[in-house]
Amino acid sequence: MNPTFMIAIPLLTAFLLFVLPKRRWLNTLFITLVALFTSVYSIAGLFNIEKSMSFGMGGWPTPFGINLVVDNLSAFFVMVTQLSFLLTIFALFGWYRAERYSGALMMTFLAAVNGMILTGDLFNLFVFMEIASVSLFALLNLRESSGSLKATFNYMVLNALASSVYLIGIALVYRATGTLNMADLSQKWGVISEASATTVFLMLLTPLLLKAEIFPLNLWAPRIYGRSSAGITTLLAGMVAPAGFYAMIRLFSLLSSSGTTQNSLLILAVLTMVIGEVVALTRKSLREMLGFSSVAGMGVLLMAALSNAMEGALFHLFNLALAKVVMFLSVELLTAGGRDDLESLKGTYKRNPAMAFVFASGAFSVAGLPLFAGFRSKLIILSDMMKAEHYIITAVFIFASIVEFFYYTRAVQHIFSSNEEIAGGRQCSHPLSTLVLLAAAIFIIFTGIYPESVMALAEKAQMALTDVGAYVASVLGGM
Amino acid sequence: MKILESAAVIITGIVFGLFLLGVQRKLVARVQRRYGPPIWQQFIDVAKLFSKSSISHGFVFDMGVMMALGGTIATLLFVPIGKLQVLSMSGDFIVVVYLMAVASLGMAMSAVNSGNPNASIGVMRALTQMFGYELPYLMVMMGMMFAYRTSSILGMAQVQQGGILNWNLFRVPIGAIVVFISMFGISGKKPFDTPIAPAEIASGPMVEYSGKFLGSLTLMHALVIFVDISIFVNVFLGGASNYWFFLLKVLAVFSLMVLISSVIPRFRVEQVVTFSWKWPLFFAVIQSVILVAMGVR
Amino acid sequence: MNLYTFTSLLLIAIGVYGLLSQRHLFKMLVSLSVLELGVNILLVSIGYSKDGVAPILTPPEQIINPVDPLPQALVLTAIVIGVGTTALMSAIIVKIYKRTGTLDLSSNRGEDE
Amino acid sequence: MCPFGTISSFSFSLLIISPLIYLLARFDRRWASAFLALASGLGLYKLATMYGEWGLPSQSFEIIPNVTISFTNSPIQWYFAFIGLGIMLTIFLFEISWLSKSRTPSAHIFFEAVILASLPGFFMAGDLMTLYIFFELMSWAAFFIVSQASEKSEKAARTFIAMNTTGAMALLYVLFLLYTRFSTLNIEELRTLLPSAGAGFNLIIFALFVFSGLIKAGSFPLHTWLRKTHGNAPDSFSAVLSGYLIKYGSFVVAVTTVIFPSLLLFSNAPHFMGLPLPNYILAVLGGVSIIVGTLMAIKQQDAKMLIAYSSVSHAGYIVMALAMVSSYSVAGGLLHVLVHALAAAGMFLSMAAVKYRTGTTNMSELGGLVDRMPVTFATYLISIISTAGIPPMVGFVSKWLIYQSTITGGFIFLSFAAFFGSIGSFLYVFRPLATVFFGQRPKRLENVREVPFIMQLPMIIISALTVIFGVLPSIALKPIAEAERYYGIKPVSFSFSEIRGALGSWNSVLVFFVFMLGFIMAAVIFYLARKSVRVGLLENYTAGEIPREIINSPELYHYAHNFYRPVERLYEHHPSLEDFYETALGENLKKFGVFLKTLFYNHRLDWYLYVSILTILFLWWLL
Repeated sequence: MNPTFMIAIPLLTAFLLFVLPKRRWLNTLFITLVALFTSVYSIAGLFNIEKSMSFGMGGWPTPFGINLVVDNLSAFFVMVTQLSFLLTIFALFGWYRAERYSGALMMTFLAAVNGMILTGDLFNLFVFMEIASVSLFALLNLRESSGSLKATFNYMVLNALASSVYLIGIALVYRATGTLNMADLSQKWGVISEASATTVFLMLLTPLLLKAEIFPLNLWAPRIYGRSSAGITTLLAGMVAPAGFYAMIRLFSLLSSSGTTQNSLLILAVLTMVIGEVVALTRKSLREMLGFSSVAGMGVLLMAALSNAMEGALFHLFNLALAKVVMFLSVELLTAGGRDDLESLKGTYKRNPAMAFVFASGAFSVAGLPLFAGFRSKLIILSDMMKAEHYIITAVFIFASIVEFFYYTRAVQHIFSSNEEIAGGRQCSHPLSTLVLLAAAIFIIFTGIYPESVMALAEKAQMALTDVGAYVASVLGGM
Repeated sequence: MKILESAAVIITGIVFGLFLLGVQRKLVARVQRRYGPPIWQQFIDVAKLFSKSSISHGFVFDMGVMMALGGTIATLLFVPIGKLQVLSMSGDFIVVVYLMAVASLGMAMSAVNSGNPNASIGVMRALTQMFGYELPYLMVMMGMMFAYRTSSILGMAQVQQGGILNWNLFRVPIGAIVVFISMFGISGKKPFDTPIAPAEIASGPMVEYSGKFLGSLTLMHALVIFVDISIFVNVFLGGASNYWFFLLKVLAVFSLMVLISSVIPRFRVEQVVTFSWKWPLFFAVIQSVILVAMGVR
Repeated sequence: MNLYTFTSLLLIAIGVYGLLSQRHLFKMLVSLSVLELGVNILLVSIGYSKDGVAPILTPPEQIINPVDPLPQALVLTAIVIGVGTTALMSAIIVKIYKRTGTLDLSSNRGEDE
Repeated sequence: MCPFGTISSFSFSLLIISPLIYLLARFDRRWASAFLALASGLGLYKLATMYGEWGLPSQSFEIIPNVTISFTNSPIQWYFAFIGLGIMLTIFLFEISWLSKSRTPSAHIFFEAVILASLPGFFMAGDLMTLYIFFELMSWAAFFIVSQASEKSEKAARTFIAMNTTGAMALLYVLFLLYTRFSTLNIEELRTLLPSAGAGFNLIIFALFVFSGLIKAGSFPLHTWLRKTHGNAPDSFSAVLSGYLIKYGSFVVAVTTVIFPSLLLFSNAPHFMGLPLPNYILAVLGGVSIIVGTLMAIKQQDAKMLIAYSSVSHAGYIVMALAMVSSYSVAGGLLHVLVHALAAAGMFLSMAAVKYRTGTTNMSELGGLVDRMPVTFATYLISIISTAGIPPMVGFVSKWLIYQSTITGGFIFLSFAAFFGSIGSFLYVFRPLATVFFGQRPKRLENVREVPFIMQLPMIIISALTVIFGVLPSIALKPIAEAERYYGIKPVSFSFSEIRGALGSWNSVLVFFVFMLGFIMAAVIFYLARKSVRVGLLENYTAGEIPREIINSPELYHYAHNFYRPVERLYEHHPSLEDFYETALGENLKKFGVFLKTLFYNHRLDWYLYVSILTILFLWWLL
């Protein structure tokens, strides 16, 4: 697949939307088609990637110009983000018509996230990160009803701060090595002395940790999750966080870092997980609970990635993203945008049984119940972590899983409570959204029973990640 | 042959049990400086009860009484009485103890089904009290069974042969005392007569019985006392090879019990439990620790 | 350490201090801009070499002491992005003011905690 | 065709068609229930044909390398599965009619189908991962069934799932410990591999297994979920919970002590009275469980909660017996599994029948039902005789075998606990008998009828089995002896009618017939005497002394509330583990969460700085 399309087509669409007639249904249809196309294109491309490929932009030879890299890893992540995006678009179809601005913003956002994943250049990564953030902020504030503006403001300030740190990091890297190309940098990384390497590395990591919602840089996240509508939260949980995670593990594999750095990040990941789960236990609002749970999920992923369970982490990322997106959307449709505290959710399955089922399958997948996708990935993570002799961290992970299982079953129990009479009749959501979400839920169960297909992808992605030589060769090979 | 022996055992149990009850009335009377009824008074009473009309409160009321009497008769057959050893070859102590529980259950069921709250309270008290006295009893027996590697009553009687000093009474003195105290509870003697307590709850479980019901329960009571003391005699007093000698031992133990109980007041119901769990249980555990640690000398 | 680097670090420090000490939203925005300015100067200062010549429209053989052009390109992009962010944030501040009637970050008015 | 394919396919096909069962139940709940009864009957038949064909290889598929979903057939597993399926069969029969009282019958049946499907999968697991997966499935399905009954039961179900998940996760952890060490989770292979590992490793494995087993079995100190869950579950499901689900825990304990040769593993550990210390400690926990369960059961006001605590006590017996790993104790423990399955199912079903007709199980609101519900009464009576361990019923046999072991081993505390539970059980089982079935009948219960025949049938089956196994325990002892032989324990010795213990032997048929003989003699004496006059319950000794208006209100005349007040008073200020777990663990965790939450809800930017600095300092200190 040609990565240029993945960025260019959405961007083009964003501009085209202003040229097209001002019809909401037309806009919606247009962006839906584009999302569908990019998704199909990326997924189809995923299955015929033999080795990693680099595409130089603008006719520059690779270490000097910007390049995009497609290998199994980046393609895997593009697939995840594309699926999240597609699900969001479809699920909100009929309930939330895209107007011109939001459609354009969403398309820009999609292009930026794809760019974040596909790029092979540090500065280009920064640019895409900023575009993604700006379009996300704009989306967050587009609708008057959406949550706390102050939370958004805080998020923006933090984001700007973290980006500045990243820029300083870039300055330092460039001064020391004279390159910003990731592959080239990985060759020249040894030039930097160890102490400065750690500093620079952490500086580069800062905005990625912020995007990937790792403690203490995730303090902004729960409020955004709790206060925003489903569209935004799914974009956050299903796209921004995975993209940040991708950039992080890419840097980890390309740039060697000290054991202390890895260990402290591991501890941060564990802290993220534990804090997220324990706080989620106390939240009464379902969206906030899901928000904290997403944060905790990112902690789990980073923890697994740093303790030799990369394959499981990638598989789990897929499951988490899918389940989270599905849950956020089904909560939105279940409550019809209304109150979402546990008490008021009692017995809502009578109102919208399909969405209740979808929520339950997402919840059980994240909680790691057998027969659901999340169980298989957790199993692999556990097994690999144990093999790497991380006994204590595994125990903490297990503890977090208990807490997680508890609050998810509690939420599902409330939704399926038969002890409450619910006012009003059935309020089914749009048939298309129902159908798509049901398909996603069934896919979750299917993956739980036959995980081989997704696991094979995760395995290939993991191979691509560890094979730094091939990555570097594909980028610099043309020299 | 077995059938004849069984009949002999049952008749012995009934006759001697009723005789013991007569002895009890006489002894208590003498202690209280009364003249007392004749020793055969109980025979007269039972015969009279069976000939009188009676009141029933339903099917379970009848069946419970039959269960009570039947269970006791069955238990009796497992206990060796001198040389009369009908089924005592398989006379496992645990089986005997639990068979007696069938009788108690039957009686409790029947009494509660009378619908009288006094009966319920009485049964509750009986069960509570049983919770108290059975534990020390069983703990001592546990030590004995461990030490002798047998749970057969006959087996325990046989190992004590050869002189009075071989009796478990002297080899296991603390245990003997504990079991002796527990026997007051089993036979419902003062201070362990809270379930009956005529002054408080109008004879408790017995309150609704009349005629043949009361007759059957009197028989049962007589048999329970006989079985109980027979076990004690077998386990602690070396049993007996002679039928009459055995009965004599039973009579002696019973008389001692009656004499003691006739001068002791009644416990309150929770006092029974606290007392039993405090001293007898303590000594029972001590005894079984000694038995487990050192065996029998 | 040359003057440019020093200046940029000073600006960054001022910006960070401003962000942490100010409660007023616009003051925070200004601090952020100062911070970004500092970072941009830092970026430019990387490519700086004393008496250097910018390699624009100069034949390659005449360049003895060239200035690295890449940081300058980067800074251009960064400035554009910074402008975009600043504009968006000002819009949000205006919106906050409209809704809550205050520009104080620490006040809880209009918040549904 | 390999007969094994069928037992795994039984599991899987039932799982796959469970949504169809849901639809069938939407159509007609009776057909769904009957269908499941038929399915469990089919499973029973399949199992019966598999008796003796031990250790057959099974079809399996891998989930992670060397870890498979696979099934095997060994005598202990066969035995547990057989009991489970049998209990499920009776429950489904019962529910054909009972479901009309359920508010969500279709969901109820659906989740019970999941439970039925997980049953052979769990018990016949050839691989520990299989065990875990079905363990979780079962907890999850049970969780939803329990939630359905009432508002209260939702909270109860949450307690249930919290504790069971903790147990399951402990199991998962131990699985991976084993897996990293031996790269296999096959039970048979682990059995031979474990002795090669060190004692410390084995101790951790043992402790974690026991932890998870005790939670599942509802044994001290992790029994606290039982009261609420059993007491508030839908009535017929309480029977499943107690009759069969807590046997999952017994099975895990059996795996730990018997299937993994714990005596061999700890042969170098310190011993107490010839028993390795880990085993002894487990047995002591079982003993404490007996005592705690007994004492707590005595003071319950609700019949179902009372039976729940009796389950705690019986779980204690099973744990204690299995922990001792001697010929008699293992036989006794395994037999006790059957005993308690039958007794608990019998008791809970009869209480479900009572509630079906009267709408309550609060004992002081009931009374005098013996004339109205004779079959229910008889079932309850037989079940409690078995629970209390009185001879003609099977309960006595298992207790007798357990005593053989505690006494010959010279375990004073364990014997004490066993006796305590046995005598205490007289007290608590008698209470519902006295207060529900006997005594004065309140006016509003005048028109209560016996439950329909289809509900009586399972109760009759259970009672009949209790008696049959009581008279001929050799039937049940046959597979048990087979199991002991299979796992290298000296099999218990018995013949058709006689059981031989270490201390003596007894003849179950003889005891039964002597008892019958005694009963007949008593009946002859009784019926030879003059016929008695039948009178009503209100006409009794005190009738003349109580004003008419009070007598006309039978409730006032029924002694049921605080039945064992004198005993209860002795320990009314006892510490409560239930509270401890809820406040000390649950509430404090929540408080901690609320505290952590404040981290995330602060607008001020300098706050972020503080948090970050603190985190960095923390990391610095840690590394």
